Amino acid sequence: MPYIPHTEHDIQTMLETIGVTGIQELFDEIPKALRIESLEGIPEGLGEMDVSRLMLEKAAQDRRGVCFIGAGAYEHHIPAAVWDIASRGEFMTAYTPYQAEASQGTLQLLYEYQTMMAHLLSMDVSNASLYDGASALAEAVLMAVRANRHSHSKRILVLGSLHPHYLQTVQSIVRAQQIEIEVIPFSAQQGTVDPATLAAYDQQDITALVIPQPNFFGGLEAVDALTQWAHAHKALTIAVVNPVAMAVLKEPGQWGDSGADIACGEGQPLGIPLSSGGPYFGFITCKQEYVRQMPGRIIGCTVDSNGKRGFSLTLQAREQHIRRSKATSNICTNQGLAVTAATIFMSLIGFDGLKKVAENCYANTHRLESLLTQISGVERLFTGPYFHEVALRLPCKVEPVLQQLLAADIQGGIDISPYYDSLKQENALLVCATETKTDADLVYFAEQLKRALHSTV
Amino acid sequence: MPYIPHTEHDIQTMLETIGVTGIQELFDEIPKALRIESLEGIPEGLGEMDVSRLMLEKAAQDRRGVCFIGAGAYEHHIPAAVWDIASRGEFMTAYTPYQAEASQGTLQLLYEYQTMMAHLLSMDVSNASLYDGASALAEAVLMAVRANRHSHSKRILVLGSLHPHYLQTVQSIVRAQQIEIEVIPFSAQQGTVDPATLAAYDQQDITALVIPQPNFFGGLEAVDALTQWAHAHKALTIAVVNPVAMAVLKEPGQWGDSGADIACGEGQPLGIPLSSGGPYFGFITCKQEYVRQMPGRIIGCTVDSNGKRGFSLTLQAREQHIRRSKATSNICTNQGLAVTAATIFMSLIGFDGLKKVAENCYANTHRLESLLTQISGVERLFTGPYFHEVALRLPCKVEPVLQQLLAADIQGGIDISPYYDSLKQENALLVCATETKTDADLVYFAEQLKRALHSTV
Amino acid sequence: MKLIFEISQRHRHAAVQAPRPTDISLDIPKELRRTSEPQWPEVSELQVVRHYTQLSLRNFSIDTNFYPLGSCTMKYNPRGVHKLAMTREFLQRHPLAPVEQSQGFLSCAYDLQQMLASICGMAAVSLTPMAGAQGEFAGVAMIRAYHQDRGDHGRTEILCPDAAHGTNPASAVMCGYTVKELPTGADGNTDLERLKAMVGPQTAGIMLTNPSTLGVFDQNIKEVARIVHEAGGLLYYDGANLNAILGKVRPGDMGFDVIHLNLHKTFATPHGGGGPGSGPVGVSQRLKPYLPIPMVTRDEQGYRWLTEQDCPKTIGRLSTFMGNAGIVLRAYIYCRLLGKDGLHRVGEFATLNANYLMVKLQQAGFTLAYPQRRASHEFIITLAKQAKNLGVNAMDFAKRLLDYGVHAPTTYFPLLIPECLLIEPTETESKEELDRFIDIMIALLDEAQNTPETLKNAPHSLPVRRLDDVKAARELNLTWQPGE
Amino acid sequence: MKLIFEISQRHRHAAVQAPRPTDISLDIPKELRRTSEPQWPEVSELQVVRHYTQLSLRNFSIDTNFYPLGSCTMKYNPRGVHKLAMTREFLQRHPLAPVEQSQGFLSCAYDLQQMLASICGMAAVSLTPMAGAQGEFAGVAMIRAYHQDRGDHGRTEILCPDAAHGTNPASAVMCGYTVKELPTGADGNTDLERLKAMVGPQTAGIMLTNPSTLGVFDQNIKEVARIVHEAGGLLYYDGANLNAILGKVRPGDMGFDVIHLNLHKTFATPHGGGGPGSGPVGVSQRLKPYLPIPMVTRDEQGYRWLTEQDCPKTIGRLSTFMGNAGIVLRAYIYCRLLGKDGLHRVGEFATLNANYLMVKLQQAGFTLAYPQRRASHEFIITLAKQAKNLGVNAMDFAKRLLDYGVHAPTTYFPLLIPECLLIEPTETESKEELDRFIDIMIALLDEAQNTPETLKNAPHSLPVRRLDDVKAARELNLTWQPGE
Ligand SMILES: Cc1ncc(COP(=O)(O)O)c(C=O)c1O
Ligand SMILES: Cc1ncc(COP(=O)(O)O)c(C=O)c1O
Repeated sequence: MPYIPHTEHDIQTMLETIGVTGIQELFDEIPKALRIESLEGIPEGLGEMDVSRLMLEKAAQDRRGVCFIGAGAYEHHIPAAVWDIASRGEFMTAYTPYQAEASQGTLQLLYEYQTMMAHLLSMDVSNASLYDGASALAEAVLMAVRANRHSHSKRILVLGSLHPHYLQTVQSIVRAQQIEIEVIPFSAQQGTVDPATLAAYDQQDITALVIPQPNFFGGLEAVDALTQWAHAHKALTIAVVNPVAMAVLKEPGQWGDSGADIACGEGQPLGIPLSSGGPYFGFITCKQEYVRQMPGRIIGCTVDSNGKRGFSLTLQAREQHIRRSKATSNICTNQGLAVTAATIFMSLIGFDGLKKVAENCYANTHRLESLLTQISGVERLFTGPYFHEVALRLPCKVEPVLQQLLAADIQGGIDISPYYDSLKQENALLVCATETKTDADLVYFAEQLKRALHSTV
Repeated sequence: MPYIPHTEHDIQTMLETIGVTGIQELFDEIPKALRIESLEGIPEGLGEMDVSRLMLEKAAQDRRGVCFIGAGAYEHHIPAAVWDIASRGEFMTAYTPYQAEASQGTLQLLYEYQTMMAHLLSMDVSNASLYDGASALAEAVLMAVRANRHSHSKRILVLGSLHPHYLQTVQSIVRAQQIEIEVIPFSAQQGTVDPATLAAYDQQDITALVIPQPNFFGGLEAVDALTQWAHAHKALTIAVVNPVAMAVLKEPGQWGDSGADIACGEGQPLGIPLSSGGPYFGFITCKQEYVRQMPGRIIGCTVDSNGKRGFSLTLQAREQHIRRSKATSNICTNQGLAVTAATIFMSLIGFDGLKKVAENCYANTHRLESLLTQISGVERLFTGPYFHEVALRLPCKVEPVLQQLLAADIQGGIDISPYYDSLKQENALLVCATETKTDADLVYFAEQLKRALHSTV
Repeated sequence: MKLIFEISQRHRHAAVQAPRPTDISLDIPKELRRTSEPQWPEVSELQVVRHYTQLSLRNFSIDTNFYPLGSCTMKYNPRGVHKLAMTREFLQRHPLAPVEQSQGFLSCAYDLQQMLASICGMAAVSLTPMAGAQGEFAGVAMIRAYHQDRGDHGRTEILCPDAAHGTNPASAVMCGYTVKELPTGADGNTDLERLKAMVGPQTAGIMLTNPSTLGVFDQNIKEVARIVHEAGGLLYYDGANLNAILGKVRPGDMGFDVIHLNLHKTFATPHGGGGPGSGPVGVSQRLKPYLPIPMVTRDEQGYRWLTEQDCPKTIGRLSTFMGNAGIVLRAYIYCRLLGKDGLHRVGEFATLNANYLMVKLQQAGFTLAYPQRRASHEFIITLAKQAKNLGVNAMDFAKRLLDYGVHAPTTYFPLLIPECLLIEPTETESKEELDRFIDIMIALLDEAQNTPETLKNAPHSLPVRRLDDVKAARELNLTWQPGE
Repeated sequence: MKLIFEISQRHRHAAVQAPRPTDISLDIPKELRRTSEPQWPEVSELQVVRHYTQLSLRNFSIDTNFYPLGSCTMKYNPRGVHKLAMTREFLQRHPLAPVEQSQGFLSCAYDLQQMLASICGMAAVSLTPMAGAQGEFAGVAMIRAYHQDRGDHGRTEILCPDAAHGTNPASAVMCGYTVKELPTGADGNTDLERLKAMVGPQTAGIMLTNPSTLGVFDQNIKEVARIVHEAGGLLYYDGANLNAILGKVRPGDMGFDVIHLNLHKTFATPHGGGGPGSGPVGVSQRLKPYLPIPMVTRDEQGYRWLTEQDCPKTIGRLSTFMGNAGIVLRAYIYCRLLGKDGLHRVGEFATLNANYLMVKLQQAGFTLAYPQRRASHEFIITLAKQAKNLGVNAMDFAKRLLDYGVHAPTTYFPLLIPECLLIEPTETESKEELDRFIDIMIALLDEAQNTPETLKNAPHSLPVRRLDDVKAARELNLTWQPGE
């Protein structure tokens, strides 16, 4: 029997011990009317060989050319050692480290992870992960509402240049708690939010301001001015950042005079494969003073009964398994293995390596932009600096162009016009070229885009 | 520096400790004239990302359709757990278990391997691996020459139905030791050797008789009669067998009245991927009385100073590192990791599973044969039973047909005519269908072969 | 063991892993740029490999240990499932890749939606929640959306049994509800009289798991459903215990309106030291419009996404993309491997193992929480007697088990059973392993009587002795600082 | 720990791994069929995973331990190399697949032939030998073929230094030669006078490694080459120590005619608990016709195989296909990763580490075998003094090191140095690791003086204590028997 080790003899002995005549009898407390005899709608089982073949056939349907899509998930080089070590049975098949003495491996690793994230963002403390970037922001918003004692409005301002899926996720998750999300429009010219726009809220009770950096269009927000505004108005600042960009961009802990209060984001760029959107991991960090409002697991360094250093889950009183309905969050299972991989990734790449990754992403996307905007009718949608993603305006509808690029084995970015009323007429294409792209890739993309536009326009 | 951990500071400290001013000075004992300053002919180093891309591009060139080639290497299902566990750093990056106390993992595993192989072949003892099937046979021949005290001729009879590459390998390896290899022709009708043919050698001093089962054409030799003849003439019997076939075919230990004396072969079918021909592993087993003539490493069960069971390399006095020029073989590094995988494979598949594999191979090849021989002009080359490989006669030259099949993504077997003078005119095709082939694969092959013959003849 | 930071050396690095330096200079305004370096480790590749390999050796895991951890379903998750889910093409697929180049993945997701719906007896499934707790959130949010959609605004309460997992009340609160705790009857079933007294026009719904976290099947379930439904509330099923009843009984048939599943318990995703998981939600017909997006549908052109355009009443999006897609793949592969019969057997053998262990432990002198009842896939023993008489509590037993190489059962949960161990052997463990566990438990009982200090000071043979959790919380040290 | 056979249960199995039963009955004559079942384990997949995972934990390995094992070059072999060599398409390629569908693999093999030839200063390379020893066999067989081809039949002897690795004489004998042992001079160089006395018309060749297994570079090498060549013999280079001189000096330039390489030492294949390896052979122009087949060549149509048709004088085939192709791939990938400069640095840092360790150990009071000489990538200390004065021998030091988590250096090899440890740190270990080793060695010296029993009874902390090798050889137990 697949994965069940019982021999006939085992079964008989066990049934005798229990004192029943058959396995069915073990279910005799379930009302008869409810019991089913077999599962409908499930095909017959297959051997591992047949399933392997099936899955390779399916995988072959997903074969793809060069990917220039970013928009929240980024193709980066992942050193082979990362998943080789993370996939060791001792990491992969361990449970949540509630039994600290039997989980020092995972616990120490998570403590190292917390340290790396806190240092990367210049924040005081990090938790041990949330689900993903968008849901991490939702948790950050809930956390800000709990943490900001000066504000009673539960009003959150969000820059309109935030990833639209993040905004939707935040809305789905905080909706029921009477939290109001106000979206600040971005400048149609710059694709970023002009801090002056915030003047409209000068007189209001604002709980927090959410600042993405870089924003959805790859553009760079005026983080210092925005943070200053928030702090001047007793609002907390929530930073949503790309961790790779942190190698070159000012980190949240340095924003404004006193730094962002909470910084979160998507951990995927740190060694996690694209894999259709997950499992990734959300990270969240904050100032020390807010640590008791932090959601999710936190590892602390302590000592054992011999005074030897060890690690264990701490501040558990924040969590659902202790605090139940009064917990800071309902999160329980998080993204442990992804964080394991990310920790190994960060150790391997080092900050120096991360900086080279960031610089190559920057260089490739800028080179791509310059190649593409040499094509007549193609131009930048916004002005201003950007990191590794750029929004372009095409001379015709985006979808048919993308279809043509597909035929040339290019996933040429995404059509972002549908996301914004203000971009509906704009034929807006968002492209990204990470360090994984060669110059030949960029040139090929430009050639094919030219050709596609030629036949479409 | 790739894989070198030294910082500038480390280097300076170390040089000072040594008392030299630069690394170059450490090479000052090498005559100046011999030193080179740099390596020519090697390209610049690449990062892991660039090399990954390069290798995936190369891999894409080797993409292939369905493989019906056998001829000594067989596509079988390999459970995912096999290489997952075998690739654990503790197995993969360990050295040869000379320090037994620090190598009990590998040593116990090898002892289990020896046991499984000995039991599979019904032989008394197994070593811990040789390089591959062909070289294992060469070692078996050398071993037989040492072991057979009754024979002084160093004359070895080999059935002509042996894999031609095995024959060539044996010849290359034993050539210098005045060993004479005599090839017994196979019957043109049966594709096996008629035991009566051996009568010609009745009066001669023969050291050993080499019997492949199944033979190169997939055919089944009369192992009992052949073994009896050998033993009656004081020759040793060397069996060369496919381990998967052993699930259904009589195992060497049962051949004739007293069994084969040495049994060897290719271990690849036991969980080792095709991977262009290696690393595979050769296995060799023998009767207890010949164990001191065995080449290669052997693990023994013993006790530690507390009387606790443990394992260590034993009979090392046979080996080159102790016995040097008088060793039973020059082999040192063997195929440890492949054997690690094979041991896990055998544990997972079990004998019951191995039997199902063998039966499916048999069934698929027989079904394929019946489909192909329904095509006009295609017929069996030989009569008689066969296991999972069968030789066919085509109505035209084989190579162009194979080329056409390639275009339909079929690797349709190999052209064996060039291997034998007697088959030069025969348009002989050797095909194999293991358990990995579905009925649809077989039907597709038949359709495409029909089509190819149609356009070729 | 040293921290990775403590083996770091300035200017060391794993050189091949970084791309070449670029010659382009960054045209980013100075005030937007980073000026300092974080204290990250600077180590070689060998150091990284060795450090994290060594760390891994300081963990218990299914691959190395028996893990009778109640409520967590720590069973063997086939290596084949993992390997196939890690197929290159799947790993490389961008979440926003065009559907034309995604039919392989989409077909798996679609088929899994169908299979899970039929396993649970539900009308439809959305795979997007990223763990059980997010599934709960989604489920309760749908209950809320349903009531609101009907203009039924007075329902402000969710009922949870006192034995419920902590995520249940926490999720209900995230959805804006007040949680009322429902006491369990002495027999482990829902106390129907109390239930009747508690439901009313304020009741939005009830969150249950059945078999419950007490390890017994609530025999009154149909009655519970009737009472709650009649009060206008909906029933939420916490699918964390689905392993117990897979192929035996379907939550939909019991009367549940919405369910979440823990793919990382029942459907072959290993726990990864804390995650990731996946918590798909299934619903009956009436909740279908509210399912979270995206989902996958199929039409003549093939498989495609369902988004807010297709599902105007959806509770919305819960993650940036579609949740933990890789875990979804694993569940699909697992279902195909086991198939109809294999899945059916899971519940049977999980239950057989639990009942065998329960009977044997009782024979060995342990006190069962519900001696009158069958075990489901798990059961509870209480060490209240030992705690009182010998001063050796459930935690001491748990820690001492670690010395024997067995992971501790779940301790002190559910909260209503004092000094309890919640034991779940799962179907993938052999009788020999269970027998070995029984022998160890007997040895522990003996130690408790004769050498109680051995238990109280346990563990003895692990990398660390018992840890000081109080210090950890009091003198918070959450981030290593240079020079520490 | 139990053997896998001891956890077996009749009729248990890992069911998903076997194909379905067939309905075809085997049409094989009864006398050719198997009638009995072997005693194989019958176990579940979880049992297999757990058993072999647990076994793996009873090994030292590079990933977990420092391994200063002389002559073996136990360095870090990049994970990236392994992963890329394990690419699905490479694993699935049948060795007899048509060249049209093999250009990827063939191009790697071809380029590696070229790169290795240029690294060694040789004219051509064949990749087919499956380990160092088979490379030696191939090399000596080529020497033999060369002499025979010239009708020079009187050459019956091969010279090997007394410090040579055991495979050298064993390989020469397999090629039909008599082996003469050449003594080493007191300075570690070849004794030129003795050499002159030993060469003659009977000399087929000499097998050397330089730097030698004594850890020093033979400064007389050009002179040795002249003497042997003048006597009509050829020079064989045992490339096991190539790591020492990679990019610093080329065997071809020293005057060698033929060389084998150990890809599993210098070129990134981990040792796998004993193998596999790969032992390509390189030759100077005059030996080129004799290279073992198959090799890869390139023409207008692309890459293709060279076989006996192309190479009529070849010594022939040494394996069923082309040797350990997967190891060849690894070496290719490693060369591309390190490139020109990276390979050049290997020898430099291997040498730096060895010399540092040598000086520090000498300062710590250990006796060097060649205190006057530079270390190559390895060096020898002799514990003869300790053995004599304290009764603690090299083996005791070796076993005691294991207790400290360090693999023992090579012991009692080369044979001519009494109570020796041959120490090779490799270039991938950090200074901290070397310093830690030095501290441990100092501690051992202290133990040897003060508590010699600690060493003599070592190891103390491993899964087993010192094993009884005599019993193992006397009461041979090589195969587990049921009921044991
Ligand atoms: C009964 C029960 N409900 C809910 C959950 C929450 O699931 P998750 O951890 O996936 O969020 C768990 C898991 O720990 C559980 O055991
Ligand atoms: C100096 C020397 N020569 C030859 C060999 C033999 O190489 P292999 O083990 O690959 O056969 C070795 C390896 O152990 C060696 O160290």
